[in-house]
Amino acid sequence: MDISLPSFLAAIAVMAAPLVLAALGETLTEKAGVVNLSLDGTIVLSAMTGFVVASRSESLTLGFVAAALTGCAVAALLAVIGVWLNQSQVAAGFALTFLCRDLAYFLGSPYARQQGPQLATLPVPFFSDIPFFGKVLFSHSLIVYASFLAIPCCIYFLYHTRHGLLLRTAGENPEGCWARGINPQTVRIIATMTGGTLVGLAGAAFSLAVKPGWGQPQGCEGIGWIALALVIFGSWHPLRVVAGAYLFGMLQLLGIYFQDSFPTIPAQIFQVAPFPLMIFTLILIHLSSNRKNRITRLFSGNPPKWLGRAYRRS
Amino acid sequence: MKTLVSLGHFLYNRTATMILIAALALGAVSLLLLTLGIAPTTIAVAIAHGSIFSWQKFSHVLSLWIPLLLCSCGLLFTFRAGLWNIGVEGQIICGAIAATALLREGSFGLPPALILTLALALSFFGGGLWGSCAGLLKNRGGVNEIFGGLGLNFVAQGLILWLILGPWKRAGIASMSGTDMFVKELWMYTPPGWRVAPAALLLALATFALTAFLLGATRFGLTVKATGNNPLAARLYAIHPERTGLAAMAIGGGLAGLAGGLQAACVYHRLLPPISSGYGYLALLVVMLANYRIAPVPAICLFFACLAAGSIQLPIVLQLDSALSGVIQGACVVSALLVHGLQKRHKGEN
Amino acid sequence: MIELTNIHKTFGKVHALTGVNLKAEAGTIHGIVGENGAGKSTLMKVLTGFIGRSGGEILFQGQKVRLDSPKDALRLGIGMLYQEPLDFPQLSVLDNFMAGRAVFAPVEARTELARLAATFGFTLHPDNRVEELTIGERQQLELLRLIGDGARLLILDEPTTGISKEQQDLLFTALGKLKTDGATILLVSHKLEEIDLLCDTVTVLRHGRVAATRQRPFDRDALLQAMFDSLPEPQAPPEPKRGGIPVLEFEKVTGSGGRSGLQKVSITIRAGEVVGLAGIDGSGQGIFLKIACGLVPPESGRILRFGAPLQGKAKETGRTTVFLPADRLGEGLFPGMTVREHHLLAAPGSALITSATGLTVSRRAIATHSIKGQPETAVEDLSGGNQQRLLLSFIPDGVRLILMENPTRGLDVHSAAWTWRHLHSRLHADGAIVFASPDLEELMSQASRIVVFYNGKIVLDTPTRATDYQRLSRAITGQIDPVGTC
Amino acid sequence: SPLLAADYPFGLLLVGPANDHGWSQAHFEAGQAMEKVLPGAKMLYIDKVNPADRQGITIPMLVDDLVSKGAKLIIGNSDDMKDGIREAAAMHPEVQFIHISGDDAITGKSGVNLSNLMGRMEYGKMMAGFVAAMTSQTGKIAYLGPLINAETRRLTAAAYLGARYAWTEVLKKPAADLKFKVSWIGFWFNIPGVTSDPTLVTNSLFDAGHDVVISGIDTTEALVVAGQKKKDGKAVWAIPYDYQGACASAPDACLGVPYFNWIPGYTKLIGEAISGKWKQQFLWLGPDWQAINNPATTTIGFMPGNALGDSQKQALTEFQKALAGGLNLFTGPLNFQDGSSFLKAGTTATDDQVWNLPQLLLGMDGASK
Ligand SMILES: Nc1ncnc2c1ncn2[C@@H]1O[C@H](COP(=O)(O)OP(=O)(O)OP(=O)(O)O)[C@@H](O)[C@H]1O
Ligand SMILES: Nc1ncnc2c1ncn2[C@@H]1O[C@H](COP(=O)(O)OP(=O)(O)OP(=O)(O)O)[C@@H](O)[C@H]1O
Ligand SMILES: [Mg+2]
Ligand SMILES: [Mg+2]
Repeated sequence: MDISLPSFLAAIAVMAAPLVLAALGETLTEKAGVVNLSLDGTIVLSAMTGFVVASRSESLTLGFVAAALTGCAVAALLAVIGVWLNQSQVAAGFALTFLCRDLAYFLGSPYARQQGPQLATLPVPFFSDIPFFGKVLFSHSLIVYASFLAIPCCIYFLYHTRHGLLLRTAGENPEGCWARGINPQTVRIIATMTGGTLVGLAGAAFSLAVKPGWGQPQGCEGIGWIALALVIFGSWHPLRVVAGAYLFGMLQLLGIYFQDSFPTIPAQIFQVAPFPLMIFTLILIHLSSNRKNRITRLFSGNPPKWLGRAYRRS
Repeated sequence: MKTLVSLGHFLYNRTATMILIAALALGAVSLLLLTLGIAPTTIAVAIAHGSIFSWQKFSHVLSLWIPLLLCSCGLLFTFRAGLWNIGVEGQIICGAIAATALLREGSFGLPPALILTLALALSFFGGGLWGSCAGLLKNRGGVNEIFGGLGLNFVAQGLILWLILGPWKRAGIASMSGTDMFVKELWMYTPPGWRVAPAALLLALATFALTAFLLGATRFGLTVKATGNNPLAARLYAIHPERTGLAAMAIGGGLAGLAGGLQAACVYHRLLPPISSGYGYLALLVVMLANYRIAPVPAICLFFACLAAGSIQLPIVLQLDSALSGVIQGACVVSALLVHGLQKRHKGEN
Repeated sequence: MIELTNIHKTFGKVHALTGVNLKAEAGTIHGIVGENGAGKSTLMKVLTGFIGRSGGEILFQGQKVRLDSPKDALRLGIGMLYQEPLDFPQLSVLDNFMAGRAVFAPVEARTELARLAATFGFTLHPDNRVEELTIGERQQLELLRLIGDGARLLILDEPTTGISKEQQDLLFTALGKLKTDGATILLVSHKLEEIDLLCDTVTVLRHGRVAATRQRPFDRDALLQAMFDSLPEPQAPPEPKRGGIPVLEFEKVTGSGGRSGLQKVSITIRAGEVVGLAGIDGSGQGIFLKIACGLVPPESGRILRFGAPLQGKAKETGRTTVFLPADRLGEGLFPGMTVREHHLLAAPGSALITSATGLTVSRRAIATHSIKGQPETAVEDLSGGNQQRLLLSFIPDGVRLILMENPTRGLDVHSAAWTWRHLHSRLHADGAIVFASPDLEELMSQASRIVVFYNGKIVLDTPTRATDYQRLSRAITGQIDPVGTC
Repeated sequence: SPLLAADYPFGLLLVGPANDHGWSQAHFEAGQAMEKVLPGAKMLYIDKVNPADRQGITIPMLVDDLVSKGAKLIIGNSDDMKDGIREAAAMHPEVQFIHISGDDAITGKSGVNLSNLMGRMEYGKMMAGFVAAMTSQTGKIAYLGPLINAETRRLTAAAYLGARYAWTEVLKKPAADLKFKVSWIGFWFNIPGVTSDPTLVTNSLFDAGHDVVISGIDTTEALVVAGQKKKDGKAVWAIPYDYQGACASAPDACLGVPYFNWIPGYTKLIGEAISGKWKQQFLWLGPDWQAINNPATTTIGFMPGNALGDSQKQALTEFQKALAGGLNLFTGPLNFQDGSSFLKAGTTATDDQVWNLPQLLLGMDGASK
């Protein structure tokens, strides 16, 4: 199969769009010190609500809003258990993952494999005609542009706004946050819900744009775990996390091309490869960054100091 | 007398908590069903009919209970050691692969019981090996065991597919329906009218007893508990926290592997791609719902197995999707977390 | 300016503060002194609303104020430099400077930081990460932040622990300047020379109560007397034993941990010695003990135990050496497990364990160590003192080296005496006891040799007989130039 | 004179969801139709019969359950169920079994109470390949394959033969200009972490210049992607599979769908069972050439889609007539992909040779194993 480079890159951009949104959402959550392990289920559930609401109301906007609210609601439940009640965030996340996934299959069953609305491609006038970059960056649907925009927005928010700074302080040292007159609990709950909203959007990005439709399986199962791994191994920096997301998209695509390029290797190898390959690439990066050489230090970064730890005032 | 009273109090408190959790979870699910216009009672009746109202159904439930109990026992070890073993699915698969490697070769003219025993021992080692891998990744590389386990799950998934479609493919045509069946004499004995092999049932019960014994009545169990409790202090007692953690991962993986071996040897009589059937994840929920304690695990496994088996009736009788059983299982765990958290808060510990 | 009346604070069952009154005037520096655990930090945190108070009132400029959270305090211009730095190590200096401000203006903040730093003669690079700064620089940053936020009442909790002489001078100059500007400063310190140098008034806390309030000039001895429970007549210290074989040898050992780490420490401890380690918390004595028992590997230097190099393996530590940490629940015990289970873990024994196994052992240990608890009591339900007795009961027979942090903390006089009798009786003919203690009386009465740590170094190493309370308390607060053994 | 039972419950085990708009739904709807066609017949069904969706699922257990509910005949609709159905049939000799897509009735691995039923989808796939080649502007056709086995090789080859026929015999273009690419995803539907992502594969097939994708998998990703591209103004098409209504997910990009209609097969086998005339058989039914979309008579149908042009539709009708008239595309000379000879000139393939096709054919690009 021969394919032009711009088409290849454009395909990566599209496939990675939901992953970018979800991973950025989780980055925000974890920067505030909360681990939301429910991503995989949340994505499936919000993909379902997004699809069902959009097709029943015939409004894509409502579909996206519903999916975002779903993600936000699941995150809120996690925040209640993991932040407000100081229970294990990991346990809560696990339980919610499975609850959400099965809830999506149960509630969504009547709508499975129905024709539904989908987001159209909206090439940006003029820009889409630029050679190379026009195809790669400016000939997509709105949600892909949103995923592009989310990257600078997220970085800007985290590193160049007051609330972004507060969010980071809550994950770094809630006591310090409290000493500066800010309630870290509130910051953490809001950050968790904001992150959840982005994850919800990622779900809708699947069911309304990237893999339009709903069914069991929808095809977005498993992505949540990749997003979670990306955040850890992307060292909690949005840019590195996003780079990982695109790397995953590329691995998936390469798997398809390599199936042709290496006919002697059983095709199954390439079909199965992207998920474990991604996780092990990340683990490798992680392992090598333990040794302090300059290149791998690029990838090293530390978790927020209070990640996953509850805070309560004496 | 005093101990009796305090025991009574204790049981009363535990029971009250359990009832609270169940009421919250089932209440929420019922509410959901009512808004969908479905009567929760009909669902309950259908599930009960599909699980406990006949011996045949119940023996089906038991056949689900066995692997679930085995995996949960394994998780009790790892949770005790303070580790999140999310790689259970991969460990089940590796156990099944190890057992198949022997069973597919036939009986070599040896007594089938011997071969089966050997195969199950192999499955324990296969799963244990996979569990140790996650443990090693954590100890040596500082890789969070959640993601190490997840990565290994995917690898195991790839491995089993490759074996089934490649080297171990069926005579003639490779098929996703799995490898060729093992020879009949290597099927574990199932009496007529039973849907579960008595030997497997006994093995599961024995494993649970052994788990309870090891964790509750041996120095090793105490060591594991201490490690999970406070790895920092463990070293003062000449306990090697990393080694203990690795041992827990190996045992946990081994028990999951045993579950996989049993799936191959007495449920499917062959290796097939989805042999792990999500038992690994379900077992995580079981142990969380048990609040990481040993005693409630068999009962919760039974409850979950009834839900899983009974939910098959939902499409047959009510044309409803059977994912509802998963919803109930998840809701139970979430409400357990809520109830325990609220209780702690009420006591002022929060 | 600020007045605290009848302040109470309890943590569960612990009464940290009982009826504390304190008054500080504008344009003055008010010192707060007291031994470890006297309640100084707690009082200051109550004042900023960082922790809630259990009772009492706070008057600010004559007005009763709520002060329920740091937010209230900041609004009133009360700012605090905490004992454990409450900053964000992974964030930049500038981010730390700006965190919590109502407006986000990095450019303005950068110039403001530069201006303030220049005023006080500090050098801070706004883009450095805070974890790369020294403790002193982190304090400077916090101080500038507080001043930048308009704090008029500044609280400094032990600001000079772990900072260099130069930084200390800079800090004191800054404090002087602030005082002249009319700010109020509350200074918590262990170091009486600082109090002498800076303070106008001083309040001594002891066991959560005000033990004394003095105006300058201060009588040093009277302050010490008020700070430490009692300065009883020195008992006859144990005879120093000479010529025993070396049990523990440190040669230029450097390690990190605690506030100051350990810096090129050399010492030889011989059989028959009971060595008391003195010093302000975190001056190096804690990490010394951890390195000695093999829990923490040293960064450099050579360590011999019983004449052989230390391998740093947990197994070895078991039979010949024990370590009893200060943070009992955090480092020494397993919360959620029972007394009996601890006894089982501490002593080798049968592989099988029933509910009866070890019961007699545990009962006997409970009896001989007068532990107020049952074999089935969970350790976190024991009182602090009983947790310590429990730890003591783990010391197996035949142990040659006993390493302890705060061996009698929380024990009443009676059981402290018992404990020491017990410990002395356990002293192996070829072994030694090394303990760290904040309690001078304990050091003087139990140790045959006293080693004082300051900023990670040994500043005094003396037979107990050859020293006295005054000399020790001065050494502890760094008033002796580093010298070798006398 | 059929002795119709007053009440004849039969069980249907579906591998996927009953509403999958694909393989399982086609069976489900045929089962529903039986209730009308055969008086007294009553369907009991269980869907998602696979261990991934249902823990510890085994066919014998489900058969027990259905039998206890009165089922007198059980249908298993997946190749995966082969072993289970065989086992269940041995356990319930009094119950009749129909296994779809297996061959136990030929190989004699099972008792007489088990028959096999399959449709000659080769014809459907030939028509799919035919309209694909007739429509393609680039001459590059792609086939989105599931996993590699004899059945899928056979169907893929049939699609290729249909396309080649259109290209060389109807359009009179040189065979070498026709590119036919097969890309396997690894299973009948997408399982993240286990299969390639069909959405991604289809996208890259289109990106690489193929303009018609023929789907061999059970779900409709290929058509959905084609629909998306079509909306963006690209000239691309897709041909879904399995289910008559499959074009619905993107009608404007759909050239048509080759589908299974199980009604005739069910009617025959269940009808015989009801009337006590059951005999073991291997039933491999083809299209009703007289009325290819007649639900009562045809097992393989081809439903033209909205995107199929009029002239192409015309050509398709001609092609169907030719097939009905005995045109056999499995006629030599035909070579395997590795160059070895499959059929000598003038010979035609036997059913067995087609059923057990060992390799793809020369001219097809993609893995054979
Ligand atoms: N969060 C807490 N929970 C329980 N007890 C506490 C807490 N904080 C302090 N305490 C207890 O309150 C008492 C006073 O502690 P505080 O930190 O005020 O002492 P301090 O005078 O500052 O001592 P140091 O000189 O060591 O800093 C101590 O007994 C301490 O153990
Ligand atoms: N968290 C707890 N739960 C249950 N009981 C507790 C708890 N903490 C302490 N106790 C019990 O309360 C009693 C008083 O404890 P406290 O810590 O006040 O003792 P204390 O008087 O300070 O003793 P000591 O002098 O030995 O430190 C003890 O008997 C102890 O066992
Ligand atoms: Mg203090
Ligand atoms: Mg006490």
